[in-house]
Amino acid sequence: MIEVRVQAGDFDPGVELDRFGSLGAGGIASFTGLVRADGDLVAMTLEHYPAMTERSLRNIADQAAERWPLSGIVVIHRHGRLVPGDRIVFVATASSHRAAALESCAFLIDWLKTDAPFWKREEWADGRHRWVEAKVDDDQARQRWE
Amino acid sequence: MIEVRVQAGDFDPGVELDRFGSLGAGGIASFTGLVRADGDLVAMTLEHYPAMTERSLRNIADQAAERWPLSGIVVIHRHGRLVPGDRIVFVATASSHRAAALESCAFLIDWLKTDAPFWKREEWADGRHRWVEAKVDDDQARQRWE
Amino acid sequence: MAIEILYFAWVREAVGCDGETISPPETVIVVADLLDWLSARSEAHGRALADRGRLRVAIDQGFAALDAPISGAREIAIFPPVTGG
Amino acid sequence: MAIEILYFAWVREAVGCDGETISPPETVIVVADLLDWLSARSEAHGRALADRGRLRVAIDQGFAALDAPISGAREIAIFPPVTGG
Repeated sequence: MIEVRVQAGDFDPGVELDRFGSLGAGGIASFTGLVRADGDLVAMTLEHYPAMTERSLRNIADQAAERWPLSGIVVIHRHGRLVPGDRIVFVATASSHRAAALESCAFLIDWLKTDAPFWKREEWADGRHRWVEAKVDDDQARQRWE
Repeated sequence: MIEVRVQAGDFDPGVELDRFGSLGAGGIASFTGLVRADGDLVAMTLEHYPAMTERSLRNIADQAAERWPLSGIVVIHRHGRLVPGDRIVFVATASSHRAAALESCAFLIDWLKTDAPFWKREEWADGRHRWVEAKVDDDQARQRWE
Repeated sequence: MAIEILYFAWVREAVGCDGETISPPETVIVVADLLDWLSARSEAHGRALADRGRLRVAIDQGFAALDAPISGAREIAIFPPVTGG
Repeated sequence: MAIEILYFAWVREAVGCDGETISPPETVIVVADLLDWLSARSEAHGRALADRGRLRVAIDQGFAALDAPISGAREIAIFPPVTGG
Protein backbone atom coordinates (compact mmCIF):
# COMPACT_ATOMS: atom_id res chain seq x y z
CA MET A 1 0.00 0.00 0.00
CA ILE A 2 1.54 3.27 -1.14
CA GLU A 3 -0.60 6.34 -0.76
CA VAL A 4 0.28 9.94 -1.54
CA ARG A 5 -2.00 12.91 -0.98
CA VAL A 6 -1.63 16.64 -1.62
CA GLN A 7 -4.44 18.61 -0.06
CA ALA A 8 -5.46 21.96 1.40
CA GLY A 9 -7.46 20.42 4.24
CA ASP A 10 -6.23 18.93 7.48
CA PHE A 11 -5.66 15.21 8.07
CA ASP A 12 -5.89 13.02 11.15
CA PRO A 13 -2.66 11.16 12.04
CA GLY A 14 -4.63 8.77 14.27
CA VAL A 15 -6.90 7.72 11.41
CA GLU A 16 -3.90 7.21 9.12
CA LEU A 17 -2.08 5.09 11.71
CA ASP A 18 -5.21 3.03 12.38
CA ARG A 19 -5.46 2.13 8.71
CA PHE A 20 -2.00 0.56 8.99
CA GLY A 21 -3.21 -1.68 11.82
CA SER A 22 -4.79 -4.09 9.35
CA LEU A 23 -1.58 -4.62 7.36
CA GLY A 24 -0.24 -7.16 9.86
CA ALA A 25 3.10 -5.36 10.25
CA GLY A 26 4.97 -5.36 13.53
CA GLY A 27 5.84 -1.68 13.57
CA ILE A 28 4.58 1.65 12.36
CA ALA A 29 6.71 4.78 12.35
CA SER A 30 5.36 8.25 11.68
CA PHE A 31 6.52 11.82 11.44
CA THR A 32 4.20 14.81 11.59
CA GLY A 33 5.51 18.25 10.72
CA LEU A 34 3.68 21.26 12.17
CA VAL A 35 3.84 25.02 11.83
CA ARG A 36 6.08 25.99 14.74
CA ALA A 37 4.79 28.38 17.38
CA ASP A 38 7.64 30.76 16.69
CA GLY A 39 7.33 34.11 18.43
CA ASP A 40 5.38 36.51 16.25
CA LEU A 41 4.70 34.16 13.37
CA VAL A 42 1.10 34.72 12.30
CA ALA A 43 0.76 32.28 9.44
CA MET A 44 2.62 30.25 6.86
CA THR A 45 1.43 29.81 3.29
CA LEU A 46 2.58 26.78 1.34
CA GLU A 47 2.73 27.34 -2.38
CA HIS A 48 3.30 24.32 -4.60
CA TYR A 49 3.59 23.25 -8.23
CA PRO A 50 0.42 21.20 -8.69
CA ALA A 51 1.38 19.42 -11.90
CA MET A 52 4.62 18.19 -10.30
CA THR A 53 3.81 17.74 -6.61
CA GLU A 54 1.97 14.44 -6.47
CA ARG A 55 4.32 12.91 -8.98
CA SER A 56 7.37 13.90 -6.93
CA LEU A 57 5.83 12.58 -3.69
CA ARG A 58 5.03 9.31 -5.40
CA ASN A 59 8.56 9.05 -6.71
CA ILE A 60 9.95 9.60 -3.19
CA ALA A 61 7.59 6.96 -1.77
CA ASP A 62 8.57 4.50 -4.52
CA GLN A 63 12.23 4.99 -3.64
CA ALA A 64 11.51 4.18 0.00
CA ALA A 65 9.59 1.06 -1.07
CA GLU A 66 12.60 -0.10 -3.06
CA ARG A 67 15.07 0.41 -0.22
CA TRP A 68 13.18 -1.06 2.74
CA PRO A 69 10.78 -3.99 3.22
CA LEU A 70 7.66 -1.92 3.84
CA SER A 71 4.06 -3.09 3.86
CA GLY A 72 2.68 0.45 3.84
CA ILE A 73 3.67 4.04 3.07
CA VAL A 74 1.51 7.12 3.49
CA VAL A 75 2.67 10.61 2.57
CA ILE A 76 0.36 13.61 3.02
CA HIS A 77 1.39 17.20 2.34
CA ARG A 78 -0.85 20.23 2.75
CA HIS A 79 -0.76 23.47 0.81
CA GLY A 80 -2.36 26.87 1.41
CA ARG A 81 -2.39 29.12 4.45
CA LEU A 82 -1.70 27.51 7.84
CA VAL A 83 -1.32 28.93 11.33
CA PRO A 84 1.04 27.91 14.18
CA GLY A 85 0.20 24.44 15.48
CA ASP A 86 -1.37 23.36 12.17
CA ARG A 87 -0.17 20.11 10.64
CA ILE A 88 1.79 20.53 7.38
CA VAL A 89 3.10 17.10 6.49
CA PHE A 90 2.71 13.49 7.56
CA VAL A 91 4.70 10.42 6.63
CA ALA A 92 4.14 6.96 8.02
CA THR A 93 5.63 3.58 7.18
CA ALA A 94 4.76 0.06 8.29
CA SER A 95 7.20 -2.83 8.39
CA SER A 96 7.88 -6.02 10.27
CA HIS A 97 11.30 -4.52 11.09
CA ARG A 98 11.25 -1.53 13.38
CA ALA A 99 14.53 -0.15 12.00
CA ALA A 100 13.10 -0.27 8.47
CA ALA A 101 10.00 1.65 9.56
CA LEU A 102 11.97 4.32 11.42
CA GLU A 103 14.72 4.75 8.84
CA SER A 104 12.36 4.94 5.89
CA CYS A 105 10.32 7.53 7.76
CA ALA A 106 13.46 9.67 8.22
CA PHE A 107 14.36 9.11 4.56
CA LEU A 108 10.92 10.21 3.35
CA ILE A 109 10.90 13.43 5.32
CA ASP A 110 14.51 14.26 4.38
CA TRP A 111 13.73 13.78 0.69
CA LEU A 112 10.49 15.72 0.90
CA LYS A 113 12.45 18.69 2.19
CA THR A 114 14.69 18.81 -0.87
CA ASP A 115 12.69 17.18 -3.68
CA ALA A 116 9.03 18.11 -3.31
CA PRO A 117 8.05 21.38 -5.02
CA PHE A 118 6.70 23.33 -2.03
CA TRP A 119 7.67 26.81 -0.86
CA LYS A 120 6.88 28.34 2.50
CA ARG A 121 6.00 32.00 2.92
CA GLU A 122 5.88 33.32 6.47
CA GLU A 123 3.66 36.18 7.67
CA TRP A 124 4.84 38.02 10.78
CA ALA A 125 2.90 40.09 13.32
CA ASP A 126 4.51 43.35 12.12
CA GLY A 127 3.16 42.81 8.61
CA ARG A 128 6.41 41.60 7.05
CA HIS A 129 6.43 38.49 4.97
CA ARG A 130 9.38 36.34 4.09
CA TRP A 131 9.99 33.33 1.85
CA VAL A 132 11.73 30.64 3.90
CA GLU A 133 15.25 29.96 2.62
CA ALA A 134 16.31 26.39 1.90
CA LYS A 135 18.70 25.07 4.53
CA VAL A 136 22.13 23.62 3.83
CA ASP A 137 21.29 21.16 6.64
CA ASP A 138 18.45 19.81 4.56
CA ASP A 139 20.72 19.11 1.60
CA GLN A 140 23.14 17.35 3.94
CA ALA A 141 20.34 15.32 5.50
CA ARG A 142 19.25 14.21 2.07
CA GLN A 143 22.78 13.37 0.97
CA ARG A 144 23.31 10.85 3.72
CA TRP A 145 20.87 8.58 1.87
CA GLU A 146 22.83 8.69 -1.41
CA MET B 1 6.48 16.91 29.23
CA ILE B 2 7.64 13.37 29.96
CA GLU B 3 4.93 10.78 30.36
CA VAL B 4 5.31 7.06 30.96
CA ARG B 5 2.43 4.59 31.22
CA VAL B 6 2.27 0.85 31.84
CA GLN B 7 -1.22 -0.47 31.31
CA ALA B 8 -3.28 -3.52 30.35
CA GLY B 9 -5.75 -1.54 28.25
CA ASP B 10 -5.34 -0.21 24.74
CA PHE B 11 -4.28 3.34 23.89
CA ASP B 12 -5.03 5.63 20.96
CA PRO B 13 -1.96 6.86 19.03
CA GLY B 14 -4.01 9.65 17.47
CA VAL B 15 -5.02 11.03 20.86
CA GLU B 16 -1.41 10.87 22.08
CA LEU B 17 -0.14 12.68 18.98
CA ASP B 18 -2.86 15.34 19.26
CA ARG B 19 -1.76 16.14 22.80
CA PHE B 20 1.67 17.02 21.39
CA GLY B 21 0.12 19.56 19.02
CA SER B 22 -0.12 22.14 21.79
CA LEU B 23 3.61 21.98 22.64
CA GLY B 24 4.54 24.28 19.76
CA ALA B 25 7.16 21.88 18.40
CA GLY B 26 7.86 21.63 14.69
CA GLY B 27 7.96 17.85 14.49
CA ILE B 28 6.51 14.78 16.15
CA ALA B 29 7.89 11.29 15.58
CA SER B 30 6.18 8.14 16.76
CA PHE B 31 6.64 4.41 16.74
CA THR B 32 3.86 1.93 17.41
CA GLY B 33 4.69 -1.74 17.94
CA LEU B 34 1.94 -4.27 17.23
CA VAL B 35 1.48 -8.00 17.62
CA ARG B 36 2.45 -9.31 14.21
CA ALA B 37 -0.07 -11.30 12.18
CA ASP B 38 2.36 -14.22 12.03
CA GLY B 39 0.85 -17.40 10.59
CA ASP B 40 -0.73 -19.43 13.35
CA LEU B 41 0.02 -17.09 16.22
CA VAL B 42 -3.11 -16.96 18.38
CA ALA B 43 -2.03 -14.59 21.13
CA MET B 44 0.90 -13.05 22.92
CA THR B 45 1.01 -12.50 26.65
CA LEU B 46 3.27 -9.81 28.04
CA GLU B 47 4.48 -10.50 31.55
CA HIS B 48 6.31 -7.72 33.37
CA TYR B 49 7.93 -6.85 36.68
CA PRO B 50 5.52 -4.23 38.04
CA ALA B 51 7.79 -2.78 40.73
CA MET B 52 10.52 -2.14 38.17
CA THR B 53 8.69 -1.44 34.91
CA GLU B 54 7.58 2.15 35.24
CA ARG B 55 10.85 3.13 36.83
CA SER B 56 12.84 1.63 33.96
CA LEU B 57 10.64 3.31 31.33
CA ARG B 58 11.04 6.63 33.10
CA ASN B 59 14.80 6.16 33.21
CA ILE B 60 14.88 5.47 29.47
CA ALA B 61 12.73 8.55 28.77
CA ASP B 62 15.00 10.68 30.98
CA GLN B 63 18.04 9.54 29.01
CA ALA B 64 16.36 10.58 25.75
CA ALA B 65 15.52 13.98 27.27
CA GLU B 66 19.18 14.47 28.19
CA ARG B 67 20.47 13.57 24.74
CA TRP B 68 18.07 15.47 22.48
CA PRO B 69 16.26 18.83 22.67
CA LEU B 70 12.75 17.43 23.12
CA SER B 71 9.63 19.27 24.19
CA GLY B 72 7.67 16.06 24.78
CA ILE B 73 8.14 12.33 25.31
CA VAL B 74 5.40 9.74 25.69
CA VAL B 75 6.10 6.06 26.32
CA ILE B 76 3.24 3.58 26.72
CA HIS B 77 3.71 -0.16 27.16
CA ARG B 78 0.91 -2.67 27.57
CA HIS B 79 0.97 -5.94 29.50
CA GLY B 80 -1.36 -8.93 29.55
CA ARG B 81 -2.78 -11.05 26.74
CA LEU B 82 -2.89 -9.50 23.27
CA VAL B 83 -3.92 -10.85 19.87
CA PRO B 84 -2.43 -10.22 16.39
CA GLY B 85 -2.94 -6.62 15.32
CA ASP B 86 -3.14 -5.35 18.90
CA ARG B 87 -0.92 -2.46 19.87
CA ILE B 88 1.86 -3.34 22.35
CA VAL B 89 4.01 -0.27 22.67
CA PHE B 90 4.00 3.38 21.66
CA VAL B 91 6.74 5.98 21.82
CA ALA B 92 6.44 9.52 20.57
CA THR B 93 8.74 12.51 20.79
CA ALA B 94 8.28 16.18 19.89
CA SER B 95 11.08 18.54 18.94
CA SER B 96 11.73 21.60 16.83
CA HIS B 97 14.37 19.50 15.02
CA ARG B 98 13.00 16.64 12.96
CA ALA B 99 16.21 14.61 13.28
CA ALA B 100 16.03 14.89 17.09
CA ALA B 101 12.44 13.63 17.09
CA LEU B 102 13.16 10.70 14.78
CA GLU B 103 16.45 9.67 16.37
CA SER B 104 15.15 9.84 19.93
CA CYS B 105 12.17 7.75 18.89
CA ALA B 106 14.52 5.06 17.54
CA PHE B 107 16.63 5.32 20.70
CA LEU B 108 13.60 4.87 22.96
CA ILE B 109 12.34 1.78 21.20
CA ASP B 110 15.82 0.23 20.99
CA TRP B 111 16.37 0.75 24.72
CA LEU B 112 12.92 -0.52 25.61
CA LYS B 113 13.74 -3.78 23.85
CA THR B 114 16.78 -4.42 26.06
CA ASP B 115 16.13 -2.51 29.30
CA ALA B 116 12.43 -2.71 30.14
CA PRO B 117 11.42 -5.78 32.17
CA PHE B 118 8.85 -7.35 29.83
CA TRP B 119 8.70 -10.91 28.53
CA LYS B 120 6.61 -12.15 25.63
CA ARG B 121 4.96 -15.55 25.64
CA GLU B 122 3.45 -16.72 22.36
CA GLU B 123 0.46 -19.04 22.01
CA TRP B 124 0.20 -20.98 18.76
CA ALA B 125 -2.80 -22.55 17.04
CA ASP B 126 -1.54 -26.11 17.77
CA GLY B 127 -1.59 -25.41 21.50
CA ARG B 128 2.16 -24.91 21.92
CA HIS B 129 3.44 -21.94 23.79
CA ARG B 130 6.86 -20.42 23.62
CA TRP B 131 8.73 -17.66 25.44
CA VAL B 132 10.21 -15.30 22.87
CA GLU B 133 14.02 -15.35 22.93
CA ALA B 134 15.93 -12.08 23.18
CA LYS B 135 17.57 -11.15 19.88
CA VAL B 136 21.27 -10.41 19.41
CA ASP B 137 20.07 -7.76 16.93
CA ASP B 138 18.36 -5.96 19.76
CA ASP B 139 21.53 -5.80 21.82
CA GLN B 140 23.38 -4.45 18.80
CA ALA B 141 20.68 -1.88 18.12
CA ARG B 142 20.96 -0.67 21.68
CA GLN B 143 24.75 -0.57 21.61
CA ARG B 144 24.86 1.90 18.73
CA TRP B 145 23.61 4.52 21.20
CA GLU B 146 26.44 3.96 23.70
CA MET C 1 7.45 25.39 -30.58
CA ALA C 2 5.79 27.34 -27.80
CA ILE C 3 6.94 26.59 -24.24
CA GLU C 4 4.88 27.29 -21.16
CA ILE C 5 7.04 29.00 -18.50
CA LEU C 6 5.91 28.86 -14.85
CA TYR C 7 7.27 30.86 -11.91
CA PHE C 8 6.86 30.01 -8.24
CA ALA C 9 7.44 31.62 -4.83
CA TRP C 10 9.64 34.75 -4.81
CA VAL C 11 10.61 34.21 -8.43
CA ARG C 12 6.91 34.58 -9.32
CA GLU C 13 6.63 37.71 -7.16
CA ALA C 14 9.81 39.21 -8.62
CA VAL C 15 8.90 38.54 -12.26
CA GLY C 16 5.37 39.77 -11.54
CA CYS C 17 3.40 36.92 -13.13
CA ASP C 18 2.61 33.22 -12.65
CA GLY C 19 3.88 32.31 -16.06
CA GLU C 20 3.98 33.11 -19.75
CA THR C 21 4.06 31.36 -23.10
CA ILE C 22 7.25 31.91 -25.05
CA SER C 23 8.86 30.87 -28.33
CA PRO C 24 12.60 31.28 -27.86
CA PRO C 25 14.92 31.41 -30.90
CA GLU C 26 16.97 28.37 -31.90
CA THR C 27 20.06 29.78 -30.20
CA VAL C 28 18.44 28.97 -26.85
CA ILE C 29 19.62 25.39 -26.36
CA VAL C 30 20.05 24.65 -22.66
CA VAL C 31 18.43 25.89 -19.43
CA ALA C 32 21.16 28.49 -18.85
CA ASP C 33 20.50 29.96 -22.33
CA LEU C 34 16.81 30.16 -21.53
CA LEU C 35 17.49 32.03 -18.28
CA ASP C 36 19.70 34.50 -20.16
CA TRP C 37 17.07 35.00 -22.83
CA LEU C 38 14.23 35.44 -20.29
CA SER C 39 16.36 37.89 -18.28
CA ALA C 40 16.34 40.26 -21.23
CA ARG C 41 12.53 40.42 -21.40
CA SER C 42 12.15 43.08 -18.71
CA GLU C 43 13.96 44.66 -15.78
CA ALA C 44 11.84 42.54 -13.43
CA HIS C 45 12.87 39.37 -15.28
CA GLY C 46 16.49 40.48 -15.12
CA ARG C 47 16.39 40.99 -11.36
CA ALA C 48 14.39 37.82 -10.65
CA LEU C 49 16.70 35.57 -12.65
CA ALA C 50 20.05 37.21 -11.85
CA ASP C 51 21.36 34.83 -9.19
CA ARG C 52 21.50 31.36 -10.75
CA GLY C 53 22.62 29.83 -7.44
CA ARG C 54 19.25 30.67 -5.95
CA LEU C 55 17.21 29.20 -8.80
CA ARG C 56 16.01 25.71 -9.59
CA VAL C 57 14.41 24.56 -12.82
CA ALA C 58 12.07 21.73 -13.74
CA ILE C 59 11.48 20.62 -17.32
CA ASP C 60 8.13 18.90 -17.82
CA GLN C 61 7.83 18.42 -14.04
CA GLY C 62 11.27 16.91 -13.49
CA PHE C 63 14.25 18.76 -11.94
CA ALA C 64 16.80 19.83 -14.57
CA ALA C 65 20.35 21.21 -14.38
CA LEU C 66 21.54 24.46 -16.00
CA ASP C 67 23.15 22.50 -18.84
CA ALA C 68 20.05 20.40 -19.60
CA PRO C 69 18.78 20.85 -23.17
CA ILE C 70 15.30 22.34 -23.44
CA SER C 71 14.57 20.84 -26.82
CA GLY C 72 11.09 19.32 -26.90
CA ALA C 73 10.08 20.79 -23.53
CA ARG C 74 6.44 21.77 -23.14
CA GLU C 75 6.56 23.24 -19.64
CA ILE C 76 9.54 24.75 -17.84
CA ALA C 77 9.19 25.92 -14.24
CA ILE C 78 11.62 28.30 -12.55
CA PHE C 79 11.63 28.60 -8.76
CA PRO C 80 13.78 28.88 -5.61
CA PRO C 81 15.16 25.78 -3.85
CA VAL C 82 12.15 24.01 -2.32
CA THR C 83 11.26 24.45 1.35
CA GLY C 84 8.39 22.06 2.00
CA GLY C 85 8.16 19.19 4.43
CA MET D 1 18.18 -10.43 56.74
CA ALA D 2 15.37 -11.94 54.69
CA ILE D 3 15.45 -11.32 50.95
CA GLU D 4 12.43 -11.48 48.67
CA ILE D 5 13.26 -13.50 45.54
CA LEU D 6 11.10 -13.02 42.43
CA TYR D 7 11.03 -15.15 39.28
CA PHE D 8 9.67 -14.11 35.89
CA ALA D 9 8.80 -15.70 32.53
CA TRP D 10 10.25 -19.20 31.89
CA VAL D 11 12.39 -18.97 35.03
CA ARG D 12 9.18 -18.64 37.02
CA GLU D 13 7.63 -21.57 35.18
CA ALA D 14 10.74 -23.72 35.61
CA VAL D 15 11.17 -23.00 39.33
CA GLY D 16 7.44 -23.50 39.80
CA CYS D 17 6.66 -20.39 41.85
CA ASP D 18 6.49 -16.59 41.52
CA GLY D 19 8.92 -16.05 44.33
CA GLU D 20 10.03 -16.96 47.81
CA THR D 21 11.48 -15.37 50.91
CA ILE D 22 14.97 -16.59 51.76
CA SER D 23 17.69 -16.00 54.34
CA PRO D 24 20.95 -17.12 52.73
CA PRO D 25 24.05 -17.79 54.87
CA GLU D 26 26.86 -15.22 55.08
CA THR D 27 28.93 -17.17 52.55
CA VAL D 28 26.52 -15.94 49.86
CA ILE D 29 28.16 -12.65 48.91
CA VAL D 30 27.52 -11.88 45.24
CA VAL D 31 24.75 -12.67 42.72
CA ALA D 32 26.61 -15.73 41.39
CA ASP D 33 26.81 -17.16 44.96
CA LEU D 34 23.09 -16.61 45.36
CA LEU D 35 22.33 -18.48 42.11
CA ASP D 36 24.51 -21.40 43.29
CA TRP D 37 22.80 -21.46 46.66
CA LEU D 38 19.28 -21.25 45.17
CA SER D 39 20.14 -24.01 42.65
CA ALA D 40 20.59 -26.42 45.55
CA ARG D 41 17.10 -25.86 46.92
CA SER D 42 15.37 -28.30 44.56
CA GLU D 43 15.82 -30.10 41.27
CA ALA D 44 13.51 -27.55 39.66
CA HIS D 45 15.67 -24.69 40.97
CA GLY D 46 18.77 -26.47 39.71
CA ARG D 47 17.37 -26.84 36.19
CA ALA D 48 15.90 -23.32 36.06
CA LEU D 49 19.13 -21.63 37.14
CA ALA D 50 21.66 -23.85 35.38
CA ASP D 51 22.49 -21.69 32.37
CA ARG D 52 23.79 -18.36 33.70
CA GLY D 53 24.10 -16.97 30.16
CA ARG D 54 20.32 -17.12 29.83
CA LEU D 55 19.61 -15.35 33.13
CA ARG D 56 19.42 -11.72 34.14
CA VAL D 57 19.19 -10.38 37.68
CA ALA D 58 17.84 -7.18 39.20
CA ILE D 59 18.65 -6.10 42.75
CA ASP D 60 16.03 -3.79 44.22
CA GLN D 61 14.64 -3.13 40.73
CA GLY D 62 17.94 -2.31 39.06
CA PHE D 63 19.88 -4.63 36.70
CA ALA D 64 22.87 -6.27 38.43
CA ALA D 65 25.83 -8.30 37.18
CA LEU D 66 26.84 -11.76 38.45
CA ASP D 67 29.59 -10.23 40.56
CA ALA D 68 27.37 -7.61 42.20
CA PRO D 69 27.23 -7.91 46.01
CA ILE D 70 23.79 -8.73 47.40
CA SER D 71 24.46 -7.24 50.80
CA GLY D 72 21.56 -5.05 51.92
CA ALA D 73 19.28 -6.19 49.09
CA ARG D 74 15.58 -6.44 49.90
CA GLU D 75 14.30 -7.80 46.59
CA ILE D 76 16.20 -9.78 43.99
CA ALA D 77 14.51 -10.75 40.71
CA ILE D 78 15.78 -13.50 38.40
CA PHE D 79 14.53 -13.68 34.83
CA PRO D 80 15.48 -14.27 31.18
CA PRO D 81 16.79 -11.44 28.96
CA VAL D 82 13.88 -9.08 28.42
CA THR D 83 11.79 -9.22 25.22
CA GLY D 84 9.39 -6.29 25.45
CA GLY D 85 8.95 -3.36 23.11
